[in-house]
Parts: sequence; C-alpha cells; structure tokens
Amino acid sequence: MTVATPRRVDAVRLGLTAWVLLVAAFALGIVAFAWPLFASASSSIDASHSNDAPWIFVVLIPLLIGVILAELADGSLDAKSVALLGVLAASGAVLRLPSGGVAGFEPVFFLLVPAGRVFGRGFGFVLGAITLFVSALITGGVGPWLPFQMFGAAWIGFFAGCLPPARGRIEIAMLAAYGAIAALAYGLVMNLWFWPFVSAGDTTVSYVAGDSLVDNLRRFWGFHVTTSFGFDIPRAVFTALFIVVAGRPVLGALRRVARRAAFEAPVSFIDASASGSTN
Amino acid sequence: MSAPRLLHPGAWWLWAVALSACALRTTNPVLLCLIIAVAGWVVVSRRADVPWSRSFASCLRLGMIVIIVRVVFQILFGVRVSGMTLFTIPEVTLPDWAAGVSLGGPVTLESLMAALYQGLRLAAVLACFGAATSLCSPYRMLRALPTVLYEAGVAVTIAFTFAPQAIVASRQVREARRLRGRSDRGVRAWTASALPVLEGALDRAVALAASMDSRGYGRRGSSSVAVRRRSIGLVLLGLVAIAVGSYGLLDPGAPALFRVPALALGAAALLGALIAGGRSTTRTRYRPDPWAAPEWIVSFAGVVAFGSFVSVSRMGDALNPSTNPLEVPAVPVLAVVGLLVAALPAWCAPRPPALVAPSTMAVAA
Amino acid sequence: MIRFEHVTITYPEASAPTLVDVSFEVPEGELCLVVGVTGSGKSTLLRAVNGLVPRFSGGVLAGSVTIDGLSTSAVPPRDLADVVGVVGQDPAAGFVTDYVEDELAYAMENLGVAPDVMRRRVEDILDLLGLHELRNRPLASLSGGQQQRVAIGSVLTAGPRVLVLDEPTSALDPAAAEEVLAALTRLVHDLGITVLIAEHRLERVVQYADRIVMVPGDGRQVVVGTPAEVFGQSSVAPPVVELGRLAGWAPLPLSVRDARRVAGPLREQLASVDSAPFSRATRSPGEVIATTNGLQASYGPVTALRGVDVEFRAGEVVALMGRNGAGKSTLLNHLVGLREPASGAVQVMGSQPHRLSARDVVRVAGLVPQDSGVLLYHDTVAAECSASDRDAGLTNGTTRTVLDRIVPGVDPSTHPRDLSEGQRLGLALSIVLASEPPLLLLDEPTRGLDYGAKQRLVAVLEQLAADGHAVVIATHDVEVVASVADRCIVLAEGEVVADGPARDVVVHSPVFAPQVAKVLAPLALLTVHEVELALAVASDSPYK
Amino acid sequence: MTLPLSQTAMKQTAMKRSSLRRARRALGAALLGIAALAGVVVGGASPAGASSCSGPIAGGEIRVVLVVDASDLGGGASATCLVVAAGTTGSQLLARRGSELGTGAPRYGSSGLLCAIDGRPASGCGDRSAGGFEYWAYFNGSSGSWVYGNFNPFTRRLSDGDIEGWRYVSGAGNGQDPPPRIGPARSLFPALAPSLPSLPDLSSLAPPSGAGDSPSSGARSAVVPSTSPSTGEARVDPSGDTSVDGVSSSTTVDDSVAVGAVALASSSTTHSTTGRWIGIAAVFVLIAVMAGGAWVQTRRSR
Repeated sequence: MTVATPRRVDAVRLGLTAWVLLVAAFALGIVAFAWPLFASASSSIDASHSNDAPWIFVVLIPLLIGVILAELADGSLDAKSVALLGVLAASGAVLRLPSGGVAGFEPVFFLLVPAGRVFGRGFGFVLGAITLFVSALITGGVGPWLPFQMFGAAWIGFFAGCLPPARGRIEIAMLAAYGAIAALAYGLVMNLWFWPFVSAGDTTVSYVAGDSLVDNLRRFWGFHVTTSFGFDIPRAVFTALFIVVAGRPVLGALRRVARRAAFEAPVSFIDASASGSTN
Repeated sequence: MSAPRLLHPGAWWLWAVALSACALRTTNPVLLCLIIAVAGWVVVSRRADVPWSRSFASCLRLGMIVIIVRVVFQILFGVRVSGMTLFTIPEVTLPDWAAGVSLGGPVTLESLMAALYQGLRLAAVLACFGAATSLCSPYRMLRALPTVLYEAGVAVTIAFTFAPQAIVASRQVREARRLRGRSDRGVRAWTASALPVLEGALDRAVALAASMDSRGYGRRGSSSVAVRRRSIGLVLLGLVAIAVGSYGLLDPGAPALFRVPALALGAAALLGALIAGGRSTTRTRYRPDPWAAPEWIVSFAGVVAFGSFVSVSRMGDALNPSTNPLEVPAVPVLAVVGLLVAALPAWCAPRPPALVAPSTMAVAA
Repeated sequence: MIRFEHVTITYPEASAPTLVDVSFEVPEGELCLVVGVTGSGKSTLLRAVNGLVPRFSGGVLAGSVTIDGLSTSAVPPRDLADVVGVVGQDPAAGFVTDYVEDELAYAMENLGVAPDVMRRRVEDILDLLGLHELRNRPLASLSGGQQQRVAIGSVLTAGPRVLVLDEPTSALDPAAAEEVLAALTRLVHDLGITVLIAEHRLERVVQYADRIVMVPGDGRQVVVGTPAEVFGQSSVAPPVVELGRLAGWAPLPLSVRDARRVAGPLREQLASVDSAPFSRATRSPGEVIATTNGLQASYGPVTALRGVDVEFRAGEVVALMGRNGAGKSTLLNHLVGLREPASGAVQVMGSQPHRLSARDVVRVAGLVPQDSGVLLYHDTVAAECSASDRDAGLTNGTTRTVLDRIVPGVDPSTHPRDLSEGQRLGLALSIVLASEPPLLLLDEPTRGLDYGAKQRLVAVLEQLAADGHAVVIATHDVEVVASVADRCIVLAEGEVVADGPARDVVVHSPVFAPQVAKVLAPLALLTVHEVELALAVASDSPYK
Repeated sequence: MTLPLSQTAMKQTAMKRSSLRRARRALGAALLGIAALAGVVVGGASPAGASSCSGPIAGGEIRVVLVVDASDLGGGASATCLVVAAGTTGSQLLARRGSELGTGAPRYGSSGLLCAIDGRPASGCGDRSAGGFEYWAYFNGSSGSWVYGNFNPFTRRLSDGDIEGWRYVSGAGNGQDPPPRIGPARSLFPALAPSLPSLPDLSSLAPPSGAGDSPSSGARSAVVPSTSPSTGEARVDPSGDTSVDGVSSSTTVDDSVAVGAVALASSSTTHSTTGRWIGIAAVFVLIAVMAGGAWVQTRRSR
C-alpha cells in the first residue's frame, strides 16, 4: 500500500518536440487571446476585414492542439492512458452537465486539476483539451469559442501537473488555491478573446483598436468586472471549495488507479529461455 | 439523388465554415437573416433523426440571446452616438476599481441598430456552427480524423461511450444514498455521489485498457524516420509561418505578405504535418466514409456563396450598411444568389439513413 | 495450443505468489473449464494466457507461458491479439466504440487488416454469432447476452486461435446464458477454436467442457483432467455431479441428460417417498409486512409493471424470478420507495415507502442493489461501518458486528473495492441489515459468487427469515431458489404469472427447474440434500 | 439493465419531438426578429438643434472648435465652432458637426475606427498605402499647437475651449503624421458679440496668425471670419444656423465638399429607397418560404 508516498506518475511523457510545440503553442496562445490589446489602430486587424484575426486563430488553435496531441500520442499514449483519458473526460463532461455548461458553476477543473496533479503535465494537457471537446459535443455547445476553451483547459491541466511536490493538507491547500486562480484566469482569458465580439464598436467598455494598451486594459477590466465577475467569482470559489472538500478522496482514488493500472510498474519474466522483458 | 447515407462530415463542415465566413463579412441584416434561413432549411431537410440534430435549435436560441445581450449591452454601456434619441436612462459611474466606466445616458436608434446588426452577425455564425454539428454525427467526425489523432479520437469515443453510463451510475449512487438512509437531494448529495461514480469510472478504465491492449491497441508500425522528419519539418515550418503571421498581424509596419498569407501557410503546414504523420501508422479504417459527388457539391456550394460575398465586398459597402446615418440596407443580388446556391445541399446531399442513436447525447439532454 | 510451464506469478506489493508452479497444456480445439473458489487466482491464470499478467498488471512471472509457440515473455499482448482473444468479466466494460459493427471491426483496425477483408470478416462473425440483425444497434441498447456475444465477436474478428473468457455467463439469465454457450460450442466444433473459460455457474458449462483446470488457491497444486476425473475429488461441483456422487453413478454424469439416463432406478426408489416432509418450507409465515395492489409502473413509453398484487410475510423467503426486464428490479425499487407508483399502492409496515424520509425508510425496508458496490463509498471497510451506524443512528459498532456474523474476518482497513465479490456483498448486506428492516430485498445477490459463498449466503438468509424478516431475493439462480426459497413469484412482461410455493412453481417450469428436479422429474425434489433425506426414509420404508 | 435503457429510449423520443418543436419555434422567432428589424429601419435620423457659438452659452454647455482637414482627399480644410453639452465626446462632436453642416455623420468601422468624415473617403477604412496607412488622424490643439492624439474619440470627453482636429493623412499611424493645416489658434473662437445683420467682406481679410503650413485657399477663407471681430459674425445664416463659423464654413466649403455634401445627402435620402425595400421584401418572402417549408418538413417527420 503506497498511498502514503506514491511515486510521481507521468502517464504521458513529453519528448523534445513536444516541449518545442508546447512552448510555441503557449506563445501563439498569448497572441490568440491577447491580440486586442496589442493590435495598433491601423494594423490590418481592424482594417478592411475587421474581424478576421480572431477567426484565423479559431482555425489555427485547433490545428495546433491537433499537432500537439499527435506528438504527445506518438508512442507514449498507451492503452491505459487512453482509457483513463476517455473515462476521466467523460466524468468531467458529466460533472459539467448539471451546470449546463454555464460559466458560473464549472466543476470541470475540480477533476482536471487533481488528474493533472496525479498523472502529470502531458496527461493534464490532453485531458483538459479532450474534456471540453467531449462536453461541447455532448451538450451541443460547439462554437467558435470551443478551441479556445480547449486550449485554456489544456493549460490548466498542464500547469496542475507542474505544481511542486507536497503532501497532505499543504497539497490540498495548494491545489485549491491553484484551482481558484486557474478558474479566474480562465474566465479572464476567455473574456479577453470574446471581448471584441460582444462589444465591438462604441461602448465605454468596448475594445477600441489601436487605443493605448493601458486604456484598452482599463476598458477591458471594466468589461470584465461588469459582465463576468458574477460568474467568475462563484466559479473560482466553487472550484476551491470542491477541492478542499473532496480533494483528498479524489486524489486518493486517482492514485489508487494509478497504482492499479500500474504505470511504470516493474514487470519481469524469469524464464529459462527468454527473460527481462519490459513494457 | 443517391441512396440514403451519411454525408462525409468534412463536406458539411466545409459548407458551414464557408457560410459562416460569409456571415463574418457582412453586417447587412437582410443577408444575415437569409444565411440563418438557408442554414436552417438545409438542416431541417437533411439532418438525421438523432439527438445531436437538436443542437441547431439550441444554437439559434443562443443566437437570440447573443443579440439581446449585445443590445442590452449597448443600452447600458453604449457611448451616445448622435441621432434619434429613443429614451434616456440615468447615468452611473462605476468606482475606480471597476475601471470607472460610466453607464447610462440617452439611447439612440442608430446605436441600437448597430448593436442589432453586430448581434445578428454573431447569431448567424452560431447558426452555421449549429448547422454543422446537427448535420454530422460526432462519431463520423471522429472517424474522419487524421490517423495521427487516432489515440485522441479513441479517448473521445470512449468518453462518449462512458458518459451515459456515468450518468446512470450517478443516479444509482444517489439512490444508494437513500438506501443507506441519507438524503438523495441537494448539492451535497450530488457532490457525494460524484466520488463513487469516479471510482467506478476509474476501475472501468482499467478493465477497458486491458481489453484494448489484448485487442491490439497501439500496435502501429513504428513511424519511419523519414516520415517523422518530414512531419516535424512541416510542423516547424508551420510554427515559423504562424509566428511571422501573428507578428505581422500586430505590427502595422509589416508588409501585407506577413499577415493572413503567412498564417494561412502556417495552417496549411500544420495540416500537412498531421496528414503526413498519418501515413506512418499501419492502422486501417473500417468502411471509411467516401468522398463522392455529393460531398463535392455540398462543399462547392459553400465556397460559391463565399466567393459571391467576396466579390460583392469588392464592389462597395453593400455588405456593411451604414447605421449612422441610418440607411435602408441595400440587397446585393449577387450575394443573395450565392446564398441560394449554398442552400442547394438541401436537395443535393443524400438523405441520412434511419440510424438508432447511441444513448450518449440522449442522456446528456 | 496453450502451455503453462512451472508458472509462478507474484503481483507487486503482494506478500505471497498468487499462482505457484502451475503447469498444464490445452490441446487445440478443446473447451477447457477453469474452476476454483473466488480469489483462487482464476482470473490471474486467464490473464496470464495473453500476457496481460504481468505486462499490464505489473508483477513477476516465473516459468513460461507459450501460446501457439509464442512466449508471452517475448511478445506483448497487443501483438498476440490475432492469436488469443480475451473477453473480460463485464463485456460492457470492454467496449471501446458505440455501435455493434464498429466494435467488431475495432481489433482489425488496430491490426491493420485490409478494408475488404475486414468487411468480409465482420459479416462472417455477424452470421456466426447471430448478430446480423443487431449490426446497426448501439451497444448500450443490447441485452446482457447480446453484449456478451458482441464482446466475443469483437475479439474473434482478429482471427485468434484461442479464446479466453472470464465468467461469460455469471451475470446472465438462463436464456441469455444458453445463447452465449451455444455460440461458444459452435466456435469449438465448427472452427476448432481452443476455448478457456472460467465460470462459477458450473451447472451451465460443465457438460460442454473437454477438460477441467481446477485452481484450489492458497498455493496448492492445480488439478487438471477430464470433468469426471476432477469432480471425483473436487469440493466444488454442480448439483448433478453431486447427485451422481450420492447415487454412486459411474461415470459421473455431467449433464441432466446423462443423469436422467442412469437415474431410472433412483427415481423408482424415491417414487414411494412423499417429498412433503423434506420440503424445507416448514416455516410458518408471520403477519403481512408488505403488500402491493394494482401496482403500475412505467418508464415513459415502456410499462415496467402492470397491476402487480403481491404480499410478503414475516419469516418467509420469497424468490422473485423472470427474465431480465421482467420488472423484478422495478418492483424492488417500489418496495423500498425509490420510485413512486404510477398507480396502485405500496404498503410496507402500514406506510407508503416513497412518502417516508430516507432515514425512516431504512428502518422499514432495506435493499441490496444488483451492483452492491454502489452502496459503498468510503475508502475503508471501517469507515463504511461507522458511517452506516451514523446514518441509521445506531450505536457504534452495530454494523461491524452484523458484518462479522455474515462474513467473519474482513480486514477493516481494506478498500471496499478491493474486497472479493462475496465480501463486498456481505458488507453491503450488513450495512442494510444494521438498521434491522423487517423487509429485506436483495437484487441478484448470487451474481459472481462461488458455491461456497452462495452456501454462506443461503445460511444467512435462512437465519434472517428465522429472525422474522421478510426476505425477497430477485434472482436467476435456480439452485439458490431451490435451496432457500419458500415462495416463488414469477414475473413476465411486468405481470405476475406465477405465485406459490417454490417447489410447485419451480418443479413445473422447464426454465426455472433446478438440475436435481430435472433429473428426478416428476419427483418434487429440488436439492441433493433433500434427495439424501428422501433416500434415508426410502431405505427403511416398508417397500424394501 | 433495462431501466436506464428504456429511460434513454423514452428521453430520445421525447427529445426528438421537442427538438423539432424548438427548431420550428426558433425559425419563427427569427422571422419575427427580422420583421421587427425591418419595421425599425424605416425610422430615419433627425438632426439635433444647435445653439450659437458667438452668442452667450448656457451653463453646462461648452464651446469647442473642430478642425477637419480633408485636403488630401480633394476636400478643403474647415474649422467649425460648436456649442455642445459639457462632457461631450470627440465622436459626438464629429456627429454634431456633421448634422449641423448637413454633411452627414462620420462613418465608423466595426472595430470603432473612424473611417470617413463628410463621406470622405467614400469606402475603405484605414487601408494600407505607400506611406503606411490612410486614415483620419486625431489631434488636439487646445495647447495652441497640434498634438497627435493617442486617444479614443469615443471616450475622450471635451471641455470648454478645446480645439480638436482631424486630418486625413497617409502615414505610419503615429505622432509623425502631419497635423491639420489650420493652426489651432484661439482666434478660431469667434468673439462674443451682438449679432447685427450685414454681409461678410471676405476680400479684406488677412491670413490668420498661426495658420498651418501652406493653408489652402479654402482653408484660409474658412478661418477668416473668426479673425475679424468687426465683421463676419453678423449675418443670418440661410440654413437658419446662427453659428458664425457654422456659416463661414458652410459658405466656404469648397465645391468638392459641397458636391460631397449633396452626394451624401442624396445617398441618405433620394437614392432608390423604394427599390431597396422591394429587394428586402423579396428576400424576406424567400426566407418566409424556407421557414414555412422547414415547418412543414418537421411536421411531416413527426
């Protein structure tokens, strides 16, 4: 019974290419999400084809996610990881159902964070992406925002896997804090992408292309506060609460299965003819 | 009119994306309404009788909500453009931590119309997406994935299969709570039921993995070095192109070539990488969806519509009628014709077969 | 075909090896049955055949396992897919896709079989297993038997020479089990496939087996041989074999048919004896505890119950029988108040269960659901026990004492999900029993239990009935019904088609009759034990 | 297990029905929305009234001069003094000017970028050019010299005595872009004086101090009246506008602007509105047919 000190599982290992891709994806992600802030007045974003840029990203992001998934999958995504991914993604999607996918009550992270924690970064990344994809397909909520949600969730899972080692209460506290922050950041970033659409044109909180970064930030903050705090704060609180309440058993369950599925478990054949084979 | 079969999902998505691209190019309410109508018409006449075909309706509702939100937004935060004042709401200025934005003031017809147009455009885009999702089965979509994404696809399929069982399980667990003399209602019950469901799920995953393993999962030809090099090269090329593209997107000084073209190149390269990587696996597909005449027609219809919109936008402002001063939107005949072409799939696409839907989507409802 | 040579398997973090020095060989085209008590390592043995143990589970395998000349130490399971097909206990748990056809093709897709070949094989398998009318159905909409057949088909399409099944029929009703076994025998006889089956329900499979591998567990040597040889000495044996032993028949009959052939003399000998005194239904049912009248229930379009009138009395054990979907579970759910009757009334101890609060219901009626696992959601047995005490507001330790009465010696620190089937059922049962509900309902309690566990369960039920509980078991297991039930209610299409003393109902039903009754029909003897008694009487009857 | 199955089955059928119904309702709703929209579009814009820049201004009002330089578009440069409510934003000021001169409201891109003033340029918005971008650069001259305004006309609130300038430039989109060619002189504000009816004597006018580099004739004449306190203010504007510079600019707008104004006016009023309505009607008939067809189909598939 190694519940006390489980070895750090890394269900999906990251090769060099994977790392390159992830870094690139992260950079592109920043551009894709934050372009409204950096776009200058007369750059082509708001020139002739005014709203093309975000839609370009709507195409690019999924492609990038695809490439990353392919890279992560290449070899290191064995039956166990895939089965776990599928089942966890389904559970996440189901958890999301009672909230009807409404932003306010979003228990997705409550599963995603511990899973990323237990099964490692790569797994967290894939799980985040797949969970939101599945729940979108199940609730029929496929839309231009989907790639961005997948992307955001993927990173939440990823960084959950990057958290420093800790045990017991500290671990739970850390996860809860991370969950809350992640939830807030998620909402903020989603808004940042969505902002120019909802409030393009002439409102006091609307995105004005080419305005100074500070002013746009100010207006964005205004937009965020006035529109989304109502959802984001409760979501963050819920996530943290969930992790505090159910975090320990969930972690326990995940570690149990990590043990039972025997990732990296010692396998050996003692045999006259052949011996010492590995998985 | 071929025999009943499911059209290749790729065709539907091409069509839908082209249509939504049309919607993105215009704020002309007439055209936008026509786009929505076309999408609806095609969906109604070619959707299979399956749960996920409902998503179009929900997308329409969502669209309505978006319009309303956009208008309300305008009323609350709208900067007061001159024009015919409809009514006035008291001004409020939020505290500084909320960026000191000011709400309220006189609301003019012009501003409302502008908001309405924008909302309508978003609604139209949503309708297009809804059309795509309700027209093609997610399962087919997964089967159409490039083979390098096979693992991810399998994970999603498993999730589909498992989701309804998880729901059933959670109900059983809630009942079980009652059997143990605990309340089976309220958030607490819900949370408490989540854990056993999760545990069951995990046990299930282990069993599933064993079954997959013993059924040859992950038995793929080791991707040859050449192929691997090629796909990695493509990926890197794509990344560079994208980097350049997004730089050009943000810097006014950059030449036009550094913008959309670069990004398009990047996208193409990534797509190429995905497909090239696919060659390396020894996996085969059972009864892959054909790409035949109907597929060509459907995707072509979408492209035609888009083309018509592009040429119209070349000719003038008909696609973006002015709201200040408010003017009666012109109706560019060419665009209308293009959209009518986009409605052709309602007749050209094969009828879907009567298939029994798996319980996934149903239970999710 | 399958050769085990001095195989010893030790799991990681396990103190003792699970299998010790197992050696046997199964020639091509045989149907080999693996028997043994729960936890004896049957599953481990089966999973070692294609190398899932130790490759998947981790652990150490000493010795060698060779399949068709391939050693599992050299070839990983996925590369054995076209040599060995493995079907797990719960077929549904192994499904990857959502539609029958895709599921059948799945293995071949992994193997990279050419599309046209794939298509042909799928068609073949569809016909071979009689699945063709189900080809477009979603897997979730299939019955248990159909699912099991699809699971078998889904490994067969890879074209394996060996098929390994872990308890393929234990969760099925008799009819569905027949479907599956018929399909299996066809595979053995027509395709010459080697089949390795582990099964608790010996009475269902023994007659098809060419060879038996008996895993005694706790490190003793496995016994391999023909059924007759093995059952000559084995502790676990189907009733018909035990009857054969009792009557000293040789060779031991394995099927009802064989037994009937040689049972003539025994029947004559017993004909004189009036079976009444041995019918164990001497308990006098007490006052009425629960009644339903005109109970209707429906899920949307489908009607689950139509006008059911039954009553349950204190101190009787009632068996609820019928096909899957006949409405057994629905009736139980109504009795415990999980569902509100669409029309008609349910009365338990004079109150309507669905009106009661959760706390009060458990004092009136308790239900052990089909998957007893759902009752358990703490991480140790101890936690479960104390929690159940708290829930029912009992003095601490009550549940634990009940548990010790039912399954003694369960380590309180183990995780409920790591318990054996029998232990888990025991735990669930004791949680329900802790608050001593006068009405006790069990849904499929014997699923997955070996003979020993069943006998213990029967004993417990007897005890409960004696204590004045009204016990209702919904089950397919005719042997258990025969040995414990006083009254038997048969449901079909949501209607009560038979309600009377178990003996009368069971004996005259071709489906529900236990093996002994089938052998000795028209005599109304149900169990080997009764035959023993009857013989005792007959031997000193005036006729001799 | 049968009960989950039967339930899902039941749910499926139920959902199918409801989904069709929803789809139909949604289509209907869409049509309604369209009708409402069509109804609304009929309403036109009515220009707001204006008060005098040379006359006394009421409390809560401010005087602002707005310089618009469209020389690069073949238009002239003009300065207009306007009296507006305190807290008016730059965009509102532009709109107000448009309505006072009858040259129509400015055109904005959907991202909020100012595309055209007085209908110039007729199409395009911040397009690229050899020199970088062609766009309307925003300046503030309250300090007495033009400062490239890195601010947002929608949120920039004006105060009394502000001088705002727009020039259509071709530049990099930064402070290097050239300012309007009319200098932001205080003299652009007309002196407050009683209005005596007389005709302006344009010939006797001297170039203004601090007028921008190489002012065009149109530009010079435009600022003249305000520089000579003796004359200029005193005249009733034909358009009933008593604002002196309103007059001056309106009188001195060179032909191109006049033409532009006419064109713009016609474009907003006289061009075949009826034709458009017919087109719209046709499309909506089409939509109605589709919706009807869809409704029938869903009905049949029930």
